[in-house]
Amino acid sequence: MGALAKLNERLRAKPAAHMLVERLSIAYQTPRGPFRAVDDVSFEVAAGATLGLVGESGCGKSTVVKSLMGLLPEGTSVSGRALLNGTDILGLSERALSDVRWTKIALITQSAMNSLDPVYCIGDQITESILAHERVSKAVAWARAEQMFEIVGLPGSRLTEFPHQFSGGMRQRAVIAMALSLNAGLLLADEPTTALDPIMQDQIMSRIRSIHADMRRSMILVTHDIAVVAETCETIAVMYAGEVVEAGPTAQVLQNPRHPYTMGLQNAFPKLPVRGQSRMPLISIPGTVPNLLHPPVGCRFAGRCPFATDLCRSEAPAKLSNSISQSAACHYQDRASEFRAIAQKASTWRHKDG
Amino acid sequence: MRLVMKDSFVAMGVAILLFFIVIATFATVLAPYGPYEVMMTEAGRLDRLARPSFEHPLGTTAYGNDVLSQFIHGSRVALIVGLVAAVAVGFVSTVFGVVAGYFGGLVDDVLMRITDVALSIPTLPFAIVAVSLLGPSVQNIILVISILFWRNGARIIRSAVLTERERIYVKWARAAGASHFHVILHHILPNIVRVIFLWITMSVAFAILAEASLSFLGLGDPTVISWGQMLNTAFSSGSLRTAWWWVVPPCIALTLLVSSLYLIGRGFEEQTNPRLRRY
Amino acid sequence: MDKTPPSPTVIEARDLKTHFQARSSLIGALAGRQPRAIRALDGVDLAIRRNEIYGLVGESGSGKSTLGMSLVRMYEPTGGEVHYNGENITHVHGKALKDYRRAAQIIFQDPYSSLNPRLTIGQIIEEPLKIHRIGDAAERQRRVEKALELVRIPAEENLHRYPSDLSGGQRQRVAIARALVLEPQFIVADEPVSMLDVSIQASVLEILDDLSRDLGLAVLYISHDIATVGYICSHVAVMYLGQIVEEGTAEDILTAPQHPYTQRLMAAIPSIVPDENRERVELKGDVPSPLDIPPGCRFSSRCPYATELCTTVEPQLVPTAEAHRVRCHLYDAEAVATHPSLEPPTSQAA
Amino acid sequence: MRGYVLRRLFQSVLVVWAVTSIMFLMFRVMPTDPTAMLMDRGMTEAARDKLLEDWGLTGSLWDQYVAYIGNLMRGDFGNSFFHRKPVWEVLGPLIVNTLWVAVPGLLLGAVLGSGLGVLVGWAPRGGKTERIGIFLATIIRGVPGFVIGIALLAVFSSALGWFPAFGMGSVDADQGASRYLTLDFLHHLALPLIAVAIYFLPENLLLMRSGVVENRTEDYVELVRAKGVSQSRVAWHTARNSLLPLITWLFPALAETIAGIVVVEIVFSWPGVGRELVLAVTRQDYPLTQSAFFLLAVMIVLANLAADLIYGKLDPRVVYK
Repeated sequence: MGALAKLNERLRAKPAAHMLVERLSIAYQTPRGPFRAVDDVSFEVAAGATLGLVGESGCGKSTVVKSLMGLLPEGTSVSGRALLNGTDILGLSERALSDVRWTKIALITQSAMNSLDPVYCIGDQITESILAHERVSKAVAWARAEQMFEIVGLPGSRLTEFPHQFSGGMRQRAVIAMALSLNAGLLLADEPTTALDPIMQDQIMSRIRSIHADMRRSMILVTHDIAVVAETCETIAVMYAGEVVEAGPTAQVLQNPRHPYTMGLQNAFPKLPVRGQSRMPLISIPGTVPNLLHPPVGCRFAGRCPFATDLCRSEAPAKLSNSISQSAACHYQDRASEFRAIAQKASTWRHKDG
Repeated sequence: MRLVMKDSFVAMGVAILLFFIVIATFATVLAPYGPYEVMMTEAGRLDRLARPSFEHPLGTTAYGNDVLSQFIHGSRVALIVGLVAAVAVGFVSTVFGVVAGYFGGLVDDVLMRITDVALSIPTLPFAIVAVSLLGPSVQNIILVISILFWRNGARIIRSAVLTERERIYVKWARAAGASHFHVILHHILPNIVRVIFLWITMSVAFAILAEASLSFLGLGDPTVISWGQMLNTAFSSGSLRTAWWWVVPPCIALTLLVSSLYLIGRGFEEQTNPRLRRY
Repeated sequence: MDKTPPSPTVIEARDLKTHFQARSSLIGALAGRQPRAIRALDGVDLAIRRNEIYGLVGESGSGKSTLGMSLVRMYEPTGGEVHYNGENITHVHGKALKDYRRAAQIIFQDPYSSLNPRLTIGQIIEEPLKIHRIGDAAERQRRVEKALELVRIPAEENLHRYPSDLSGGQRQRVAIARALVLEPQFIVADEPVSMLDVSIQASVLEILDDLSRDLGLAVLYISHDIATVGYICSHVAVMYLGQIVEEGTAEDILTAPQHPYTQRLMAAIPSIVPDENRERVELKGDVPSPLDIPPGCRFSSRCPYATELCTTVEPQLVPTAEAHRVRCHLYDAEAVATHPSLEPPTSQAA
Repeated sequence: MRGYVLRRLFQSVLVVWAVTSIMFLMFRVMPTDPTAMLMDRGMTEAARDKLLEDWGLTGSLWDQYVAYIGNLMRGDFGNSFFHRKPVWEVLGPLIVNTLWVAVPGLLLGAVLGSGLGVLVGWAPRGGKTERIGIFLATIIRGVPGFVIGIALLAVFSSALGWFPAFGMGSVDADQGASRYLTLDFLHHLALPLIAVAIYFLPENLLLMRSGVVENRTEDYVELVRAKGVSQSRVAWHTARNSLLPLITWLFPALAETIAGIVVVEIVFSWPGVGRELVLAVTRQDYPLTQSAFFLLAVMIVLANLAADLIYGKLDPRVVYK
């Protein structure tokens, strides 16, 4: 058997990973005090499943990804656990991390020009990750890289080219090829299509879905686009101001949201019209995200929530724990269906402005 | 500005700079003797190369001058050359940098070709030749330094203007019908002030270094004492290896003064460059 | 609304072309090499009426921003004409240009760098009035407050704040207020919400919608997101490589797109209610460079329906219904008749 | 690629021509009269005329200019007043001496400086290593070149007596080409070389450190780290990318660095071009001054040319047209 075939077999044998995040809190140190980017977040990704982590800018979703990869800036305080196949990977030393990174968790970053080193050819950058973890020759690593290029639909001959010679869509594919190179059990996709044009976004997401269907790796997809999650992920966790406010099976959460923020997000999401059907107006959520240097005492969404009561403003609802069924961090979960009906009216959200 | 001052290095730089400014301002009061006053021993002989004593805290030179007095007076030349040259350089650099960076086109092309050539002129050799041809005087030294350093400043300020010019509010202002003058005055200059200030700080350091080097090489203004000149005299009289009290003070003073300016400059740089900022 | 006679046209582009010269080297110029032209905008016709928001959709490099910039004369067009209230302003200069600049305003995509960080909100909105020397201090103050009121930002507490104190949505509304303070008749909104969070996009779109209705503004709304266009636009044009490939009412374009490119663009929009049957053709390659435009139909290099005719003969915009035009041989009766290989794709909504 | 090199060569020649012309003007237009210097040497009338003619000092400014450029192109730099022999014979060996100090000194400074720069750049922000590194580099950067020389002399020559204080070789040393290979020569070379290296080092360190700090938060570095490669590999990526701005920055700085070499040559009495320039100025040896200056300028232009070509090799984004 050739060296490449041996390598492929060894990598194919890797199982999909199970990831359990419990009570993860992350605070960045700033001159004006700790910035609580992530607060008591829990979620679970079953082996071979996909989780969509959705939220708007500054909600802490990318911070979660960075913490799992051990990429937080030095001095950041992290608490909680992130069990990868039962082993906690938070707070590992750089040396210990190098056994986790890429062999067990691989990262698909967004395709801005900067995600690839401009002075090395793409092939070198992919083989670098293979050679760092597998004792194979450079030629074998290169052959493996060619196979990965094939999977993402790029000709292997272009491995010798440099990032600036690739279009945005091709760079994104190259980043995906790189993430696949060691067949890690868990893929973290951090806004993988944000910088791309709509058609390219769609083509890349289709590619990611088909790769996932083929390889059945576990995946966490981080995005601001709930529709992308709806099309890609089995479960969803909606983040707001550093917390998970609602989680559960994607279809359930999006069809019958229980948290007012999820409802508002749906209202605000632009949809294509369907001929002959009247459609919902686009409604924005009033107000602004609270400053996480000084988070409010009660529910963090209370300042923008049309249903907020004094209880919401004084006492934070219980944090979500890991559960398979749909759950929301809201005092009035039981009144969700009532809220849903009112939330669809634009006037509901108009009571305050900021 | 307040943020820059928070940096302890900058604070140290400012303190050192202030110290020398005070010395220079009150030089005539502080110095116990005239810089070229000849000291005599009680026996009526030239008091040459005397070790530090109560009378001459830093000893005397090979020509019987009081080192401390020369040292105190020497600070004046350094600061005057530094400040005057820097103001001249700062002004010319800003005008050229803004004009070339903002308008681009022919002015820019010409300026860039001039800097290409100017950057191939070896600085100190040019200064040596020019000062020796013009005649060694403080004014000429300042003139030569200004001729040398405006080009670097113009380049730096030009590139700052190039980034500012691409700001969307600048585009918007043009689309709203604002004149070039309005855009430069309201949108470009206020945003590059820190770069200009940084450059002026660095120019002071360059100018002081250039003057000291010229004086050390014997091309300083012979009528005014400077630190470089003190070292030149020590060097040419062969006392470099023996009379440490004569050599060490100007060496340390020059290093401290120039370093203090670099420390201040660095503080500014860390603040002006968003990619170096910590938060 | 359909019953009222059409409002007068405010801004009109006729066969508008804006080409840029690729910078050539000195030696190249001496050798007599022709500098290559980037055909960013290549023959666009478009008219926007009072009270109307006209949507312009396309991907990056399609020339939609160039069109916006050319209409407000940030670029001087290299061909064709721009008419403002019936007056040809394509090449005006000096005072006439300054007058036009007062009437035509632009709002940019990036709310973070579109406001000078060193000025207060009050100063920012007052600036256009100063540029055009309008009113005294008190009058300007009054107008600034009125403009802020139009974009629903309380003047009192915000006049003396700096842009860094505001959220992205608030900044974008300040940018709109700055455009409004001159009481323009025409506004180009170049991707005004694409950098904002989804939850606040609607507030900015709503303001644009209200303004166009209440103040009688003509608005060109540029976006790469075809879904948002449906909410505020009455007409939509789709651009590809410097040309309009399809135009019509928003209803028609969004529910029954005809051009293969528009159809693909719509299919690319993910939906909250996933539709497994949604057909998605993989397009070959990327948008060609505007330096190197393919012969024939510009979309032919990527079009799944392209035939030999498409790669040789450039299609024209042909009407397919009332107020609906498509630049595709498939909808050109004459072309279909002579080229049996052309097989129209089924429309999305069909 | 070849076309690019040829074009850059052509540009370099243009720059040299421009610098030469500036120099020409400087010497003729400045208030000091060169002929006065010549006459003071007490020459006969005929000898003076001959010298004036040799030097192309007769005729209009334009005629002089044409003659001057013509001479230069023929490699005729004229005769030194002081040494009474062709300038080329005087300067030829001195160039070699200067390069002996300059090239290894600058290389040493650049390598050590950028190496330390990477270390300081990767040190924790606001930590001890970073603060001490920046502080020392900034202070050393502020030390004038002659002070570095004096300090080295004081410590290693006077106090410790490890190295000789001046010159290029002991009095009895071999004067031929083989002298450069003797231990005695290296013994003399050490201090000036170290002085040049110290002079050049801080700028490199600070620039490299800025580059690394700017790069280490870039997305691509994050991805490299995520790949789980060794820390030195990650540092190498940032260093490799920081090298590009470093090169574009340092070579213009060469014009100023020459200043350091000139004073170092003076302090250590190292017989190089820079020292000869200063001596020639004080002796009013006008042809020699002009030529020494010309040589230093050519060195900078050549270094710049080399930098451009190296940059093209290092940055794949550069396209040669």
